[in-house]
Amino acid sequence: MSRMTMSEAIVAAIADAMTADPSVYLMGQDIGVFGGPMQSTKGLWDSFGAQGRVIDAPISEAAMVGTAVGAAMAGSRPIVDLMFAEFLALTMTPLGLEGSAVAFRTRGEVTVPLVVRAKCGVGPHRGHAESCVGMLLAFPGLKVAMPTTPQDAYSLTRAAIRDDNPVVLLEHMSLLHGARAEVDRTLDVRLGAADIRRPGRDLTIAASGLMVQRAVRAAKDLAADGVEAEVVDLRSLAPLDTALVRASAERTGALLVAEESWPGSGPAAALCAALLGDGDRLGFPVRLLQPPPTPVPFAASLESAFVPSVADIADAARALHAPVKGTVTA
Amino acid sequence: MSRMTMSEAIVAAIADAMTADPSVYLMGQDIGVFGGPMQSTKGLWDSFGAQGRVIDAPISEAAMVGTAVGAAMAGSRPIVDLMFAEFLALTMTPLGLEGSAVAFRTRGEVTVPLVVRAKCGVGPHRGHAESCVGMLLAFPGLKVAMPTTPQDAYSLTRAAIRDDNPVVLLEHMSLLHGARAEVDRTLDVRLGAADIRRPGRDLTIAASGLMVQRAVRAAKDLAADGVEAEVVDLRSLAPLDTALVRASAERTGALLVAEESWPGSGPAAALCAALLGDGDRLGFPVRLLQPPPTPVPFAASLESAFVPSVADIADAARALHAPVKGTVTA
Amino acid sequence: MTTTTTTITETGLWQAMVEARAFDQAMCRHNGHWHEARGEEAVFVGAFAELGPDDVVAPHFRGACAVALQRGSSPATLAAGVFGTDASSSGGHWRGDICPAPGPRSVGMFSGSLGTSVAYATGAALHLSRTSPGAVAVCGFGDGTANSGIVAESLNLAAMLGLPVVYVCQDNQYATSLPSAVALAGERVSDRARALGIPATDVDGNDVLAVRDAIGEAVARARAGAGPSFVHALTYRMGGHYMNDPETYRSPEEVAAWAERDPIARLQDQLVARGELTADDATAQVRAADERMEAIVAAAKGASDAALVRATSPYAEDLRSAS
Amino acid sequence: MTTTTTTITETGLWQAMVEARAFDQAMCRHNGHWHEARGEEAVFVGAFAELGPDDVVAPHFRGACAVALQRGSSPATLAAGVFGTDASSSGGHWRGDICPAPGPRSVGMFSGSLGTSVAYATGAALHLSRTSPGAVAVCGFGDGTANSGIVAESLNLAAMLGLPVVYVCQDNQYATSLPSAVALAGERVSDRARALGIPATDVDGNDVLAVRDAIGEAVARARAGAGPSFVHALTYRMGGHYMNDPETYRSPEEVAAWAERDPIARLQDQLVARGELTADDATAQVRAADERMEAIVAAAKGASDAALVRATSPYAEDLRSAS
Ligand SMILES: Cc1ncc(C[n+]2csc(CCOP(=O)(O)OP(=O)(O)O)c2C)c(N)n1
Ligand SMILES: Cc1ncc(C[n+]2csc(CCOP(=O)(O)OP(=O)(O)O)c2C)c(N)n1
Ligand SMILES: [Mg+2]
Ligand SMILES: [Mg+2]
Repeated sequence: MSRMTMSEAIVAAIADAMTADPSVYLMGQDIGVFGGPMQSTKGLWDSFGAQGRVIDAPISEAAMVGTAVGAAMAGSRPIVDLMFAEFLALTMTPLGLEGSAVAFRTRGEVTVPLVVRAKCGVGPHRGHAESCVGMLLAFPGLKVAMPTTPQDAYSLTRAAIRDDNPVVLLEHMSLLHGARAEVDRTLDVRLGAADIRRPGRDLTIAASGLMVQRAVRAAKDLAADGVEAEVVDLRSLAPLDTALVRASAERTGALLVAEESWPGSGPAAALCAALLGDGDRLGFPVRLLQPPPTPVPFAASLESAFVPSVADIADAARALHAPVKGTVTA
Repeated sequence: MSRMTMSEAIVAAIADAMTADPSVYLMGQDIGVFGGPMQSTKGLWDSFGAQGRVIDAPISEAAMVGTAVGAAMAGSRPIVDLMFAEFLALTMTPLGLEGSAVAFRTRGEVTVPLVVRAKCGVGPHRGHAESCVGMLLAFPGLKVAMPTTPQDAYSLTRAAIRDDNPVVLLEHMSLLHGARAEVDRTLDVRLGAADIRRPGRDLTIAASGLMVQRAVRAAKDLAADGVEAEVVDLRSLAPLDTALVRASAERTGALLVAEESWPGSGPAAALCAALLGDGDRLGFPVRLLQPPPTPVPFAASLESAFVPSVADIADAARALHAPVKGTVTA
Repeated sequence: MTTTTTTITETGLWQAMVEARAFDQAMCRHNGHWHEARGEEAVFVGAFAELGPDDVVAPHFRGACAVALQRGSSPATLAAGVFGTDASSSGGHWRGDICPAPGPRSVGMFSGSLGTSVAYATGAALHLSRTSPGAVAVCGFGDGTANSGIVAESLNLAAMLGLPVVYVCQDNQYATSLPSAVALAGERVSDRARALGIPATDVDGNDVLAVRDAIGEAVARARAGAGPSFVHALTYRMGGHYMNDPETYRSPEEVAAWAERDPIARLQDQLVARGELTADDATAQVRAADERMEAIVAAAKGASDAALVRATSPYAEDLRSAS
Repeated sequence: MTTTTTTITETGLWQAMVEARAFDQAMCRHNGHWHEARGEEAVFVGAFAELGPDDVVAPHFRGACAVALQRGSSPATLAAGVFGTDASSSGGHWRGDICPAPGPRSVGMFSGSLGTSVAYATGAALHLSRTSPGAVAVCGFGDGTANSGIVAESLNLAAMLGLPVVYVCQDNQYATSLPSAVALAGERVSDRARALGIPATDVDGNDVLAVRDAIGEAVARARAGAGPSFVHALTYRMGGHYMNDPETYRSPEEVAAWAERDPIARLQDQLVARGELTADDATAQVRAADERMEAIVAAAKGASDAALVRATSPYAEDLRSAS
């Protein structure tokens, strides 16, 4: 056990995987002697650079991911550090349309074990906030994970590297260099499993990334009012753990989804579709709290108004909790 | 008035726009003397080729769309014939991330009036079925229209060309060369407005593209059993006309969404999010009928099992209609 | 350095071209969605003939089935893949025409979108360079495909990393209707590789021996660790882009002129002149190949797809546990 | 042919560089997110100096504010755009550092993703060729950006269509930490343009007069309808990639050697030698520019963003009706 930030935990998981498995290599821009954008590969150059396993790439994201798909088919387990998630938009043909389809097309005989790392989210790095997660969810076969704790950062990174499918690891810039916490390197986390970050009985708040942290804070505020919110960290945005969210909301009686991604597409919409689409009526009301359907504005004040705040989450939770439980309001 | 197929109606709308407005030009692969893939630009080369307004492009989709974004900012109203929707995945940075954000970033002072045509859908052309519509819905500012009748094909194409925002026109390959119908060249259709294709009182079936045609056929089958289904043609997938769908479903008491696109992202999920997300309980049950979350399989038998059939729609409608109206089943 | 290279005789090259054309022409008769490769055999047969099982191939889609044949795939399985029927190796999940035998040593198109396979081959070469020194990846792509951005990116990356990959531009002078003389700006597409410091050759793509020699040099360079090479092979698409192509964009005279330069007839004439083949034997072999492929493709066309099972998850683990 | 070209004196070029650096250095002092352009002024000042209002500019992000200054934007508005405060022209919606003055004649980056602006400039040139014969688009991009696929695609398209566009590679020898000598495979990046039949020149990017002349020729060619050109300007990024760049990837000696070749000092020495400027006057002008920009940028930094209004629709019609 040792204490790490999320960023350190991701690097540790990569280092451990590279030590254990020579088929793992890393490609990205400025990941060599520079140590990775925002220190995303700190120390890896010293350990693995001489082996040619930490490859500095030129600005050519489609080829970075495309070569990784080819290398993965041939037998490697590449990790591409794509720097920012908005660059994923340059890679959707090799990553989404094709790489994610190979296992299906070959009925599992040929696989593309590939991890793509991408930083996203509002926060310290002005700009590059877009996660483009809705775009990722549009391609079947692609897994998308988004850790919010150092432990999950370690365990999900390891699970992603071991997975035989392409996995995008979304790394939230407001969380990466947050508080250190103990990381147990033996702990497994399955891709596709959400987690209850805080138990509660009065309503469920489902969230991912930074919104989990804000939901937990909001839950503390709510607790002061006697409202006990259960916070579900989605962790895996594809596949989504609808079962856990549904079970929680059925128990608490209400579901608030707090998301930093755009409405209309992304985990919130996918969750609604999964909850609603079987023709049964939901036993609980659902409220989505998301930014407006616009690009992320630049100004600090606009950016912070754009993304749900702790207060926004707490207010929405109160409003959702207020009606007598079980009443149909429509 | 004259009788046209959908494909002819789209070409007519483009020809009319090019005649009326010299800032409109067309770029695409094989759109010159070849007449366009699947005759998508039939006759335009003869009328406008000599003016340099029908430009045969090399295989470079990102630059086709990228140059169109630049030309549009500078004052043109370009139309890009991208051939197949799966190639949209090559263009998401200039089209989705950037072109669609310019109006927002400049608060409407600079716009990108750009139309991207893309064929999609299961059907005669084996392969190239993917619409990638979920990916399109992930980018705020991008409009997406999908006509299902020659009249809408004409009117929506015209509206798309006149619109100051980037618009993707999804052209379903199973409908493009279908039956001819009268087209009134003076009729306006607003982007963003769904349409009731068939009125009914017992349940609502919302659909787009080929699924509209199948829903209408299913509605005829249902009528034989005394069930009157209302069929809503979404027509505009972004923005979605949630208000019309909601009003229809509130009136009929149930909503079946039949879609050819993948679950988890796309118009069905967006609709669920819009219907569900305000914290009120829905007054009607919702059932989604969609392909499984996989790529489109190749074999004819697998492909037809993949996409909802007329019988699938009718069966789902019957099951949804069966419970006593208004009962909460969960 | 691996020694997986097999040596194929000139008669063997001729036979491979004959077999390729027999399969191709049978498909033209039976499959309305086929992309005819007649006339281009010297490029893809010459380019992939000398590779071993450890080498990675990523052929251009036009001719991809011929490359699979050359590497030992059964024509019946390939044909089933093209039609998407029971006997197909993908269980009907994939278009067997454009990437007929996907595997760790055969990477290709996985949608209908051109260009990416050049990156896949480059990535496979990166894998080979790390794990199997001496092995090489050979990648074919059309003149039209050469313009897509990912090709430029991949070539730069390969040059920068010194990867063991050979790029073969199968220039049949058209991308559907657009002539490569128009679409490929500049004098020679091979200059794009030269600009990146990649050794490049321009060969007569209707001369299988010239293609084989050019590729051989390039492959040897790659095997020796001297990085990527580029071969531009000028050929001609004797048929339409697809079946029923109206071909309004070129003249019958042009087509006729290139028919005179048929790569199979050309090598056959040389072999006959040198006494390595008799005209009668050649005719008999061609007929035998045609009859064999006709029977195989016709049977494949009539085969059932009733027993195909539809996968409902795209994930590797689900697909494995289901099978 | 339009005659919008203005002629700027050599002293004017020097002043433009001084002004550019003054703004840049003030930003370095006040904005932790700034990308310093010190040392590269000769490229972007020289490349965009002679253009008229009908011409389209698409500068590289590093130096983009200087180009906007040159074209008449107010430094106070630009600074507000960089900080995203009330006085910004985008109302805080956009990062004013990388595309400071978007408009029909200034197209640039609209996310943080490099490469696309080369396509936008090419498309603007297509528009100009159809509507304003004689007008030209000039496009700057870094050595790192030159490797992205959309750049290759755009150059090919421009060459094929003979568009009036000038591509300027602002080669400051690094893409963040990756040296262009490593990342740009091949001898000279300009050979990539030559391979496409695009006339190309390599110039000393620390010599503003050489840059201006090379661009001038290229622009004249474009105005005359003779198609695109490419100018490779070799320069050096004297500062870090961004503020607080540890610069572990290069040596202080290298940085010091290039500091000797400062483009402003270089032209200043020439002007002083020729008697067109006195050393005292130069010092005074530099100080005045520095003081002016320091005041403007410091004021902008302290300005409020309280009155910004958040747009909640991305659609042009909604944004118009809202304003
Ligand atoms: C990215 C992409 N753009 C366009 C197409 C449509 N398309 C299919 S084949 C073809 C022509 C390809 O030309 P080339 O690469 O020269 O190969 P050839 O058909 O001549 O063998 C085109 C444009 C495609 N499949 N993929
Ligand atoms: C498509 C893309 N990939 C990566 C980045 C991250 N990035 C920002 S600046 C930069 C270096 C760019 O190098 P160059 O084009 O030479 O410009 P310079 O910074 O040297 O001025 C990189 C890699 C980006 N913004 N866009
Ligand atoms: Mg070709
Ligand atoms: Mg640089």
